[in-house]
Amino acid sequence: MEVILAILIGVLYAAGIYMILRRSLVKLILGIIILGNGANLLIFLLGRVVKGSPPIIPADSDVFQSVYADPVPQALILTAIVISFGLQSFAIILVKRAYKVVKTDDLDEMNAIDKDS
Amino acid sequence: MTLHEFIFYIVIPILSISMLLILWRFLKGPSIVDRIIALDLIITIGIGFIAGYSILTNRPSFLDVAMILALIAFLGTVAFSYYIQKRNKK
Amino acid sequence: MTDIFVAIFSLSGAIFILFASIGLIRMPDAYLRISVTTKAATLGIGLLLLAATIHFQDFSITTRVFAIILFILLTAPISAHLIGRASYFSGVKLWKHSIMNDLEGKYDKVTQELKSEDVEELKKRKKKEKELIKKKPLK
Amino acid sequence: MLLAILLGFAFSIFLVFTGKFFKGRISILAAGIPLALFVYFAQFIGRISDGEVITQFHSWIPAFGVNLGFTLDGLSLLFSLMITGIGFLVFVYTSAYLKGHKYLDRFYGYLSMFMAAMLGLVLSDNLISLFVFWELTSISSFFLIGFNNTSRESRKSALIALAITGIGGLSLLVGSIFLGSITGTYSIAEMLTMNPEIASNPYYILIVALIFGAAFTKSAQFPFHFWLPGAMKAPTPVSTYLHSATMVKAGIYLLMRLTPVLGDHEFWNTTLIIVGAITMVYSAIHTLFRTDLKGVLAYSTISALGILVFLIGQGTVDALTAAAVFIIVHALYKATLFLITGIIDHQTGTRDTTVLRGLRKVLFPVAIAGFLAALSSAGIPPTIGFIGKELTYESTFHFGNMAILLTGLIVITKILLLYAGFVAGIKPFTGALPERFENTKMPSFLMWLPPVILAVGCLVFGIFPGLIEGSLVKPMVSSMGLDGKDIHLKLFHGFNVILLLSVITIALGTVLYFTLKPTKKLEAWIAKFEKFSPQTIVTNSWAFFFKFSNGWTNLFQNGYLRNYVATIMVFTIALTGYSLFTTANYAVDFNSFSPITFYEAATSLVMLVAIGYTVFTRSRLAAVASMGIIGYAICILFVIYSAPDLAMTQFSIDTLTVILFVLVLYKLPKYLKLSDYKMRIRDGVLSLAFGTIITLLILEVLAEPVNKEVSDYYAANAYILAHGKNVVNVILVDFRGADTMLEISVLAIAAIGVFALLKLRLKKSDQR
Amino acid sequence: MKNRFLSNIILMGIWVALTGEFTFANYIFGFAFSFFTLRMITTGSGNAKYFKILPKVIAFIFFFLYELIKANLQVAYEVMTPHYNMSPGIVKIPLSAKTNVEITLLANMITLTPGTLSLDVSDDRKVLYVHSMYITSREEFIDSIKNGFEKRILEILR
Amino acid sequence: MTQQLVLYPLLLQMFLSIVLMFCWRKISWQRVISIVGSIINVGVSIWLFSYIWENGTQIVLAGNWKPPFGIIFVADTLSATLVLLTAISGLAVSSFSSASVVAARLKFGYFPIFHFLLLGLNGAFLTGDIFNLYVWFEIIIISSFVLITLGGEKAQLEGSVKYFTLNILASMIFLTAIAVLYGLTGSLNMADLALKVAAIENRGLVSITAILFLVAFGIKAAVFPLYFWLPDSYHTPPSAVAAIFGGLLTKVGVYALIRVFTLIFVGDQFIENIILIMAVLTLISGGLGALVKNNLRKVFSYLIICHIGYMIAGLGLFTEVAIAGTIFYLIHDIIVKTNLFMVSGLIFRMRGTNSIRNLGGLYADYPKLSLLIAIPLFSLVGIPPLSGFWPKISLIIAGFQAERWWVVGAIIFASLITLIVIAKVWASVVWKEKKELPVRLNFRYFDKLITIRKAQMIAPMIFLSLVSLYIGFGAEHIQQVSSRVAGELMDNQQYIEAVLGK
Amino acid sequence: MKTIILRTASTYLLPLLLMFSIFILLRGHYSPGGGFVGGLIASIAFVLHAFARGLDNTKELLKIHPGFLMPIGLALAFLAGVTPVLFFDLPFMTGIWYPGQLPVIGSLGSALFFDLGVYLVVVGVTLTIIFTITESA
Ligand code: NA
Ligand code: NA
Repeated sequence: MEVILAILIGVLYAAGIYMILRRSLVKLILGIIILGNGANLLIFLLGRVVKGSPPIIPADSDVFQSVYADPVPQALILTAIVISFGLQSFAIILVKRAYKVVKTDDLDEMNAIDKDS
Repeated sequence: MTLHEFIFYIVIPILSISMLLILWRFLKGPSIVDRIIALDLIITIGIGFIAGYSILTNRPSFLDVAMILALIAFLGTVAFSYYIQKRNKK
Repeated sequence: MTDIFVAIFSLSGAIFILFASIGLIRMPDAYLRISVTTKAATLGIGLLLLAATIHFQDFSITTRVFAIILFILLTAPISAHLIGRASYFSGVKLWKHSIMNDLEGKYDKVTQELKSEDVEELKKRKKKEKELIKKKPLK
Repeated sequence: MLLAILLGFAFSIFLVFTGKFFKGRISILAAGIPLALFVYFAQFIGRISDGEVITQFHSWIPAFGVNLGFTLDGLSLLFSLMITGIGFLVFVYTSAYLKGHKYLDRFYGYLSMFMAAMLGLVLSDNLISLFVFWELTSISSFFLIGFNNTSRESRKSALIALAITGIGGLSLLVGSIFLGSITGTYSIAEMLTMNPEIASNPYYILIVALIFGAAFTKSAQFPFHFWLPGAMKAPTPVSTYLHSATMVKAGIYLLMRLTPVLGDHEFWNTTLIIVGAITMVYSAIHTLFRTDLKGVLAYSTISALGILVFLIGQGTVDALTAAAVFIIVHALYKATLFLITGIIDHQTGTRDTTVLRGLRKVLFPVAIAGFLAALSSAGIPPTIGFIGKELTYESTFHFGNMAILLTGLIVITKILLLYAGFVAGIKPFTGALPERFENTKMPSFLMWLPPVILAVGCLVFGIFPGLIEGSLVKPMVSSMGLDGKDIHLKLFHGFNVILLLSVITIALGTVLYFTLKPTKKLEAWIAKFEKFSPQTIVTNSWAFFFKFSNGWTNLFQNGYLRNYVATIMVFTIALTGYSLFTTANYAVDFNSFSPITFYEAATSLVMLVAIGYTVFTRSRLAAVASMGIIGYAICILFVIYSAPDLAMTQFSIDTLTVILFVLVLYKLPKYLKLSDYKMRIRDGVLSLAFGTIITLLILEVLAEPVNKEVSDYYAANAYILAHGKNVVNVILVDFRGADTMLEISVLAIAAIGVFALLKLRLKKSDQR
Repeated sequence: MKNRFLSNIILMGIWVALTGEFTFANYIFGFAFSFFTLRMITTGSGNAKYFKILPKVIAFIFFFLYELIKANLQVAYEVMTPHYNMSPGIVKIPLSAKTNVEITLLANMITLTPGTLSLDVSDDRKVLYVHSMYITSREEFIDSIKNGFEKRILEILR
Repeated sequence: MTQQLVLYPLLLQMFLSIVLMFCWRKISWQRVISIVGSIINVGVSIWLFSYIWENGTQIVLAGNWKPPFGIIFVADTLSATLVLLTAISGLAVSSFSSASVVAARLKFGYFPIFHFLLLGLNGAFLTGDIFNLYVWFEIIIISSFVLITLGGEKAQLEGSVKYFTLNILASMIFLTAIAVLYGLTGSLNMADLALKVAAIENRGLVSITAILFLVAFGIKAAVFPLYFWLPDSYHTPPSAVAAIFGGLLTKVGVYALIRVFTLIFVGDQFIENIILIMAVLTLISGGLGALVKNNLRKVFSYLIICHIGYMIAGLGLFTEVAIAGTIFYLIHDIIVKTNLFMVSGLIFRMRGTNSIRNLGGLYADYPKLSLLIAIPLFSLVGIPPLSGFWPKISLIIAGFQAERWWVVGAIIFASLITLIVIAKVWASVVWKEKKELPVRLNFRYFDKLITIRKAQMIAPMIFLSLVSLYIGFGAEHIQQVSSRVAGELMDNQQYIEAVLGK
Repeated sequence: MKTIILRTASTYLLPLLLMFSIFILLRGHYSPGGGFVGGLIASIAFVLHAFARGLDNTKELLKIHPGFLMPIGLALAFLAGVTPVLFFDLPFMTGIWYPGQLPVIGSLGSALFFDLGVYLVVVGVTLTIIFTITESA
């Protein structure tokens, strides 16, 4: 299964980059989100995955009695997801505001700054 | 056949197939409403899958995820309807 | 023994879900799709969750699961209602073999108000009323 | 000596803050400084001529080996006296020349800063501190040339001068550092004994070339000479002080100073002779075609500098003696000529040699000074110029097997320079006084006295060469590492070939002066050759370079975000790809992976399809919904692989993001088809390449052994020490709580940002 | 006052059940917590008589479950058989239910039973528009709703 | 008292941010709090620096978990120096902001976010944990996003879209690199990583990870060919923001490069060569860009890029002398670039434009301020003995010793271009006659500001100019610091032992 | 949205969801959940309310601007982290634990206050963002 996940992550990265390379601002943001998902899954997979054993110590004991999933990548991803959320929501609003001010979703049109070199 | 095998070989595959069927509807559309229905349903199936998976792995803590899914999926649908209503307001 | 209950409940839950999914594919218009999926899925999920409570037989888990079921019962129809309504707003057509449509012309396009009577009829009636009022002082 | 240098700097800073209070009286104060310094340095003459070398050492930045080490020997004494002596006269002259000028205080500020820098330069024993002062002279020169800062030409000339001398300065820096690196010291005194080692070092040529770069640019040698005529845009006191008497000689000074360290090597000598020769002849010819007095003087200055380089290149005792004398000669007469040019300009309002005539009638003392300076410049006895010229001919005539050729060149140069000297010093004063100049008034004595003093110097030192022989020339030659015992300066050497050459020079020069009159036509004629001149070549290459810069900058910085991303991706893919394919061992162990179950496959398929749909759909809303499915699939994966906390968070955030999108989207137009087929292919290839690299990288990493030390520690202590059973949560609020603290800060900042982005509207006047 | 107290107790119960810890402290905490929650959200006023209607509620639940399963099977049949047997349409149902809670509950129950879907309530709350899969005649359909769900709901709520 | 000293700058900034958030609309309070807080911060940072100088590297274990298990904060000489410089620049910009940032922006959280940015910078310098570094980076990024968009003008938005995207891209690559590193070693503590990475047998993987870090930090540091976001965005926000960006933001990328490539990924010849090539092209590209631009702030933006090249070159040469040069340059550049962007802000307030073509006459109108402006300008050029000069000695020596002539050539080229560019700027902005521009209605010209605001603008420039003069004339002290830092960096065992004991 | 059904339901969903959110917050140390998800659920409750009954109603209900929750939450989390520094001379973020067990919550310690801070910040952030967007939509 790890191979499939690896391919899936590769696809997420590729899709993210491809969308960032488009001219639409909305696609750009979607691309960033997809790329972020890819990065999160990457951390997850490289921390090695385990099925059906969440890192929660059983109610009746003080330590794990059996195998458990690595909690560190999970904590890292949690942090990363939340941070991405902050950035994404900001980005989405940026799209809105940019559209209102610059009147376009086309990134190629957002070059006025270069005219006054 | 043990319960584990039963869930693994019968219940979860049925759910997985359902998931793929819904995905088909999502892709086909044709209208945005159909996609929203599909999205709503696929999440609902997720709740079912998690219930099945928690039986499969004997880990009740997954049920908490199901709870969150139930709570939040609803909001998504509300938002989409809100959007469609606003969009069609002239 | 419990395993058998679990199996039955989970299997029937899964099957209801499958029905819903097939319904989603097969039904010819959006309203029918909503109609079919809401219930089948709700029932299916309910059964699967019940299977879990039977399996774990733990009070706190049971209450939690019942809370989920309750919540789904509460929200699923509202979702359906919202999507159905939204479909109508976005102009999704009824299946061609539908036999009646009482909703036709009841939504005000501008205010999105929903009248209990036909908007056109209402206008006509109001016109009539106005005419009546106009006529009154003459008498 | 440190104090002497600091005095100048202190005064210039002092002027910045208090200049306003002094107004007119500032000149007296300002001129007092060089005078005091002149007296201070003059008192060392006795000790230096006794062969003493006075050193001073102040630690500055030992970490770099940079110290303020000062050496006062023959060479630096001569330069110090020139700097302070001529400085004094220029300061005095300025007080009248720029009387009442709005920015007189600043002018004095720059001037004294320059003087201090120049003193530091000639006194420094440490190469780096020498460089420091060297750059300060360039910078103060920049400020002085651009003093008339509202004139476009002035600004341009200042920039060109700075650019050229800046190149030289950096060249000096690198040369010094290299020299320091191979000798282990920056002290010139310590390097004196290392000449053979340096000469045999593989980097010798490089170092010498770098030092030459510095000297040639500063001393306006061909082909870097052209900044100097341009620098004549500066007020005349500046031209006098910087561009004839002192700063341009810094390059000469450097060459003289380093002669014992780097000299006596074929490369050194040949290069200097060739460059000096070309410079002196080339610019001497140019003097013929100038009608602006300052232009004539500028080119003759370059020519004189060429002569000096030429002499240093010869490197013999005779040649260096000649150089030493010629420095004095040139300083005296050239300063005089510049100052009188300034007077003429100041009083008549023109410097055009074609109209200036008969001014002796109105500016008699000036005419005397001009006449004496012209004689000295022409090398006519009994001025010191004659001694200088004789020595020059003497050394050149006896220099090796190329002597005849070189002598020919120097004679031609001297003939032309005679012409130049006459044009500048005699022509304006002879003949009938045109009507327009009849009302010309004598300037204040503060203005005419300085050139007269200098001109008298030309005469006095010529008649009594003994005055400078023992006190200045001999110590100077010995400080260049040669034995100066046999030097005897005198006017008459007896009848010999050298005297014959002198006679020829004077005769031909005089003939030239009387036959060739400077005209605009001639000036226009030489201008035709401008397009082959170094200046034009440099200007054109600069234009080309500028165009190239523009192209290069716009090539990368083209304003298109997607091109930026593409460039970054290409870079990343190239490097990682190269590394991956050259070093990876492709040891993927498929047996260690878990088998694929039905639900994993289904979830993966859902995700894959959703990704594809998100990428390719034309509907915005569908793309957002489809992204929701990707998030959902990830959530299910998190459940499958034992991460309930993650699944919860992923799903709730995913939903929230979708909601935000939905709220924002309904105001946006539909997607347009924006990129063409080719672009899509390019981007597709790029992204697939990157995706492939990531996949391969993952497989490589998964084949490596696992280390779970950290997570095992967390697992073991989560409940016992941190009182929690959900290890992920314990990590979040305890083991790695600092991360979480920051994570919520990120959220808060983002929220403020969103709030401001949507609510803040600037007034028109607050915008850029 | 009474209503609030009741809601409070109910919420407390839910809390204790949720946490699964039947300790005194947990009851106190649950009470206190729901007290604050209620205080926070109380803007309008509800009107419910909880204890009288309990038996009716239970009966209603069983009725509902019966309807749910019956109709689900009907839909399943519809979905799984190759031909469509339906005659769908949107029907306007005049409402006897007056309050928001009544209308909402009714609408939701209608939606939850297979084959029917409450689309919307008119702004004057006089009619409910329902989409149904199997309509034979308008009157019959309206009747089935009014005598089925609406009647029972109103019995409970009034 | 000193046990937690390492954290004090962080706690103080966090505290300030929170307090400032509480004073949401009270902008005069915010001004006072920010300035006073920044002064205290300078004090604390000096305390920290002198403590580290006396006692060597200090660590604090957040949560009291022994390394490598918890997050650790490490203050070695480099970190302490950078924290001090951040405090100095921060104080200057805080004062400058109070005067120059319009009230509308201040009412929408300018100051809290400004202090969050400083917090992020300090955190990035002090953390000893690679993932924590990522989080600090995110604090920096999001704060800078908000600051760069605050006001939401057209140019600002266009610039910020690019700034945003490329910085996010960098973060993603950074995260990817961390993932790989964690997958390989199971650790996040940088000292521990140094040990574990050294023990990895598959060097190819290590090399790829290093490249990912290089790209991620390279984007942040604005190195060729990864710098594109910078010239398109730095000229758009208020000058005070540009000042802190110009002074510190790219430097944090440089810091990260230095840290990672002296501690974790050491001795990879391939990477060192890549870094050198990038440095050279950065020097050239930045210089060429500065040469052709006509907007003052764009010129400065390109000069930022250009001068990053010096620091990266030092890192690529990777000798003690070279690293000392890098550190010295870093110290100089932070102060001078901050000052320069404040200068551009001052000029904007004087004339209402930053276009070089339209500027002029400063010399006539503001003779003394012109001289003040001259200090950062010519320090930047490195006219000796001003601050920019000294580090070049180390870099050139290092280049000579390594016989990398092209690196020396690029360093010289960049110096020359800087000289020409600054002289050009001087000639056209300060010298050239004033051009009559249409008067901007309601624009708060410098002359019209009340005295206290004028003072708040000028005082930080004087302050930073004095600091940069000190760096130049007191180069001995700075070089001592730089050499010590270089010594510490070249021997990563020191760091590892300070963190992990042994 | 003008729908009686949603509006009515939201009245009941709000307290229910709020309770859920607290539940999830408090048990985070032992089961999946915690301040972050808890905060999200709480904000979803209010967002839902806002969708159903209009933003003004929800704002009235909240009484303070949701943005104000951010500094409060940050301050709480910061205090939880800084208390050991100020009062115990222990490093930042060191867990301070009340000896013994409490009902529902389990062990009471600074981590809980920290999580509560997270909760408040998340509520503040989410609501600020969504409310602002809705207002300017
Ligand atoms: Na139904
Ligand atoms: Na949690």
